[in-house]
Amino acid sequence: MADQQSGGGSGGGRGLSRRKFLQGATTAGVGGLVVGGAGGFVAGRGSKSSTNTTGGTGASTEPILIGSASPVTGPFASDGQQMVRGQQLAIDEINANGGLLGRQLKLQVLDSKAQEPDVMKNVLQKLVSQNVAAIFAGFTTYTSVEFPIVAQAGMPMFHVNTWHGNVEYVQQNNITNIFQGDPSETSYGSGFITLVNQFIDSGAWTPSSKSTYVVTSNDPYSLAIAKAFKAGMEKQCWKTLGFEQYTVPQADYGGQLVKIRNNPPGIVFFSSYAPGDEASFIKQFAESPTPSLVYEQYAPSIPEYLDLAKDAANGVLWSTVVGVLAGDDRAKAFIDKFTQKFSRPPGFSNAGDQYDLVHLWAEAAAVAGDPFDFAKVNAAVANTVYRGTCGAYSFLPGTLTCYPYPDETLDPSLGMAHLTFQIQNGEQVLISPDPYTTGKFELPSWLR
Amino acid sequence: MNDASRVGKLPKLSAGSRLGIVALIAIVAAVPVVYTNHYVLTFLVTALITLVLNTSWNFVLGIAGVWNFGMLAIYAIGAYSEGLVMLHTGMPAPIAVLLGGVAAGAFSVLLAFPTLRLFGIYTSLLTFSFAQVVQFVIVNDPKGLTGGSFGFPTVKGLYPNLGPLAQLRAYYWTVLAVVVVATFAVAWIRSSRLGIALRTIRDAPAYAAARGVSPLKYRMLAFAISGFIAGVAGGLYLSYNQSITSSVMGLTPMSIDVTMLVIGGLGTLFGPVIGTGLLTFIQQALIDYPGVQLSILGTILLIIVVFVPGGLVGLISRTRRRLSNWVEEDETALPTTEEAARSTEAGT
Amino acid sequence: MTDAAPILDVRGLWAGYGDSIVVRDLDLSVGAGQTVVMIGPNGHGKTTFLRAVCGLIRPVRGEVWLAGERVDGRNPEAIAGMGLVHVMQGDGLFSDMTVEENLLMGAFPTTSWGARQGALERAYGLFPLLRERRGQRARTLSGGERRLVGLGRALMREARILLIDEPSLGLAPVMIDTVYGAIREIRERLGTTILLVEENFTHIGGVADVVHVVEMGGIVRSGSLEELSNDRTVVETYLGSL
Amino acid sequence: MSQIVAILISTLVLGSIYGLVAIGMTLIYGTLRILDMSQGSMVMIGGFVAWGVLVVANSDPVVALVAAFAATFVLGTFTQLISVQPLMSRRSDLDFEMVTFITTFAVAIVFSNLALQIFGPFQKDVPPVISGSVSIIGQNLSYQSLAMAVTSIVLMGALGLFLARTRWGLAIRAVAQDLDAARTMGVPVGRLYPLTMGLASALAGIGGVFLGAQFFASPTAGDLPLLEALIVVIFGGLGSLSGTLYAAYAIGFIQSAAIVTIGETWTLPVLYGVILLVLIFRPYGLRGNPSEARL
Repeated sequence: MADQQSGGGSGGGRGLSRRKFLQGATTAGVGGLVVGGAGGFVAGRGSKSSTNTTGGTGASTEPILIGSASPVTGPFASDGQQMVRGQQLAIDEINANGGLLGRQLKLQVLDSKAQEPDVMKNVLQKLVSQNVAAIFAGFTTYTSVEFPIVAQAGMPMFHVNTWHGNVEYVQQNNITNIFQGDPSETSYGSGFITLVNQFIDSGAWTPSSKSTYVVTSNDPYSLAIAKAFKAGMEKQCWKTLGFEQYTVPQADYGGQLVKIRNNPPGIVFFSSYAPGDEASFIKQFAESPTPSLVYEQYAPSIPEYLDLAKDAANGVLWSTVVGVLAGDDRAKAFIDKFTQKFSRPPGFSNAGDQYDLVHLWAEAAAVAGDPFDFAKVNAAVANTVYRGTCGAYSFLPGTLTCYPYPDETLDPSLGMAHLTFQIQNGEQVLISPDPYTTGKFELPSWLR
Repeated sequence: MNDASRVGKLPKLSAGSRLGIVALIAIVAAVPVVYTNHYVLTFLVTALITLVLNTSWNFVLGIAGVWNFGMLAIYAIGAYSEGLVMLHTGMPAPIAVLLGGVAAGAFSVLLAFPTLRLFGIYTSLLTFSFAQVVQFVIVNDPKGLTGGSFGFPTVKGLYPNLGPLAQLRAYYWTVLAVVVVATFAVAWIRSSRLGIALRTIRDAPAYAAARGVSPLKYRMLAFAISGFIAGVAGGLYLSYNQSITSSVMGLTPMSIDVTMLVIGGLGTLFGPVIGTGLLTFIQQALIDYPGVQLSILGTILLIIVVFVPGGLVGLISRTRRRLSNWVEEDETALPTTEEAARSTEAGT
Repeated sequence: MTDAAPILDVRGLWAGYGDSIVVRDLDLSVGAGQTVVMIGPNGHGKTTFLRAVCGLIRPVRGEVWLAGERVDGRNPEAIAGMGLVHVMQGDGLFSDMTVEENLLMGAFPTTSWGARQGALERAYGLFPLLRERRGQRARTLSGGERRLVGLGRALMREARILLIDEPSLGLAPVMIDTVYGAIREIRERLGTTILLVEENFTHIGGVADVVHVVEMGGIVRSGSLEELSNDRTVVETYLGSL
Repeated sequence: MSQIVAILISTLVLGSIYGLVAIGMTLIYGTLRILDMSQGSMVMIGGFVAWGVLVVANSDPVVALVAAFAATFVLGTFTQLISVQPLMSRRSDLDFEMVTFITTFAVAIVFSNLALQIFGPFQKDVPPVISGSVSIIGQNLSYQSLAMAVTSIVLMGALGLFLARTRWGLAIRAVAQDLDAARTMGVPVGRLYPLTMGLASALAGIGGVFLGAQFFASPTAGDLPLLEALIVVIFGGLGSLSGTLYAAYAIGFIQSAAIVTIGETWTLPVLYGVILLVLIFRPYGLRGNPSEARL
């Protein structure tokens, strides 16, 4: 350790001693670091916030900053990438058409990882501190603990967490600026059951037994949907033969399939966000199928699912409460533009949804006349009926979430279509609801 | 070498160093008065909570030398216990935080038993397995107590009645106080009988056994203490964020925490402070480049471990030693004109 | 005979571990066919000296010349490749490998690997015990057997010089005789140049051409065994009784 | 009956996967005393190479295996050179196992995030090396699984022979047992260490090619195999090749049996539970050497 006795005594006539030199240098260095660091930090913050405040007054030519809190790394990275691409495409279009109220838009992407509470808070605080005009969050926490940050700051935030808890939080706290850009997951229970009953009533399909076997990954999204489905089916007196949770990724389904094959259920319901897992499952199922209708949740919406599952996927049913309307001209145009820009087609949910939401917000902001007059913009959003690539967006008062069509409204011009697809000959065929359908349900080959 | 005479005392510091520490605490404590930016304060509070966790982890990993990679599970157990206590008994938050710490300490002691017979890498794998089991239990909780993968149901924080800025400041100071207390506690323990015993068990197990130093007793104590501190950190996390998900104990957070410890200097007193501070700064600086963040952190970790093995604290103390040698050389040398000239040259 | 260039020539060698210097300014040379013995008490740098010569530790200062080439600073595998064979203190056997595998490792360098079968036969011829034990794992051998494996392994390739570190260490007297018998065999039948380190004079009779007495990391006295054993001060101070 | 067959088939598949990834880890631990956390990345990279060769270049499986072997061999060597070699000379001053555990882990983080940047987050399909399947009492066994099992066992055998019979194999074992002595025999450790790690990584890379058809290629494809290989190597005892082989199939069996009998949800906890028990009652695994764990 350096001894602390007063030094420099031997300095005398030798000029600067090493000790003195060191002391001087240290003082200067530390002082410089503190002053410089603090100054730099303040200056950095200051200049950033000042650009944005001038931006906020509306008279500037600075680009308008848009925040994106998307899971670009971590387990939901494939969704995150779709989201960011959808947002970017919409912004590029708006910019190419002269921008919003004459100003260009600029996307600031932050990583929401696995939506841990601290990460979400950090990311949203950062966006709020930069005074962004709007926030496009893909997923959020299921406990809404980060919502107050945005509620307080006032700018509109759009998310697609698809969770009734989030919208109930919005309603209970009278929040006016947090919108869920799709219906909640509770629709999954009712939607598919209605469809199953239609199949049975029309004679298109006769169940081998009134029973289901449910496999789900244990992430909230898949789990919530699986539970909604199970509850809904049980209400209709269907027996649940198995309810299995697993942790992504899983590639070997030997054990599950033994159980399924030993006691074949009428419906196999598989819910996971990981396309590889569901593709593996259907491939292994197809090796020796049981007389069961196979419903796979969510993952088939990701284009890679078909690449991975190939022919094995033919006959699989899946649905989404938010999805690009495959046969629709508006959607086709979007798909073309997306494919051109990113040299891959978009998935069926998140890219189109975020693309729509950015456009929806931009129109509302234009109506409000100033993207930074948050109260006006939020009111405009709340009153909007917007027809996008995923159907109609209109927000239920109070919960600020989209209506599902046909589950809660029979008016397709107001409700967001709850889509059910069947994969036929390697193509996604939209079999429900009308008027958006592009084909009809067919019995899978193993049931014919 | 005069450890024995200093048992139970804080490490001897010069007046200057003591003044420096007090000044540092004062400066850090003043931050929320000067900066009111909510974003900065939000991540600083999170960083301070992480620092509490890292302080306890450093104690086990660096000072006791037990490769405990189950620390994040202990941290989570603290948080979930606190939450359960609050939800089901209506206990006030500050008491619940302490109870969470106690629960975490208890689990930590349980974990200490099987590690006794293990060495090195096996310990890390055992504790890591423990963490995995805890995570699975939390996620797949059949009774719905933990909220599963949805995250723990929202709880009231420590300061539910304050406004946003006041809340941030209150949390900041609360957690800072815990950091200071935890750091001093670890410093004190390090030079206490317990600390010396732990270091003996770590560095010379045979000698420790010969002297009758019981690994069972001391390791359990070490685990209990570190578990308690980590549990309190978890409780602070839950209170501050009002919720927690099991992904806070995933591989990515773990690698970031380990990086912080290693960069700062494992087993040193101020390593966690420096590591946590630096990495938080880097993470926030890279927040606009989410894709490359982890690659850069990985690279930094690699470089530090390879080229600066003792971490930054090790580097600083080595530099200080070299400088003081340099000064001593100067002062003990005969003041020949030649040397005087050289030192002046070096000085300018 | 001493006119020829020495096989090993060490000049002003300083070596040690970290901050502690154990070998100080040591000069030594070994001529072709000679057996040179270094004698001295424990902890005075003999082993360190050998480790520095063979490259396992880097000398702090000084030069090491092997057959006219300067080798200090090179790594041990390179020096081994030049024909320096080191029988380490405590044998350095690979304890989970069999006797034969241990011997084969002695022939590792490319130049000797091709001739390993012949070398194996030669080693077995010299030490028949090894043939009996060929399939046994080294960890199951007795101390004397281990030492013989170590010596046998040293014969697996052409040695310009053989460094042997305390061959009598930890052995029962009977085994010491066997081991020294083996060393004598090597010296006489193969004519190998040897640098040997021992703690005392007891066993080196009839082996040593030149003896150096080492103290505190330096050579304090040199001469033939006979000269030194007639030197009263040496005998009294360092070596006790003969 | 069909349950038992299913369990056995699943055991064969899982055990072979674990074996392929864990052999390399064991080899590296045996020689370098390093728990190489970058082995998972090698599985991931092997998968991407297979995807590149089979799908992008539309070439055949043999090329894929060779390319994966080569690529992961080079990267494994490189990993050793940047994350382990610089520490070798300071081996005695460091907690070497711990430090290299961290450095190889750091390399793994970088590799998987670079893969995320280069290939994107999506999984890529890797076609099976061999297609088709055979039915055993109503249960399917794909040729791919069979090939994987055979490859795994053949590679294990070949590795065993290599270590027992060849010059470099002996050298690897010698270095593992006494570094200084091996160096004085002329073993060039500066080259041997990187080559050993390259070889081990290449085994994991081959594993990745087979796994690609099952798990697909993605930046995180190596995470699970890494965790499972860790379980296997502890169970078998670090550094013991035969122990690793037994452990791979034992773990595969426990996992398959757990899935079939008590369900998927609790399979991994059961596995970790088994490991906890093994470590409590046999602290050095089935075949581990207690003295090795103390280094």
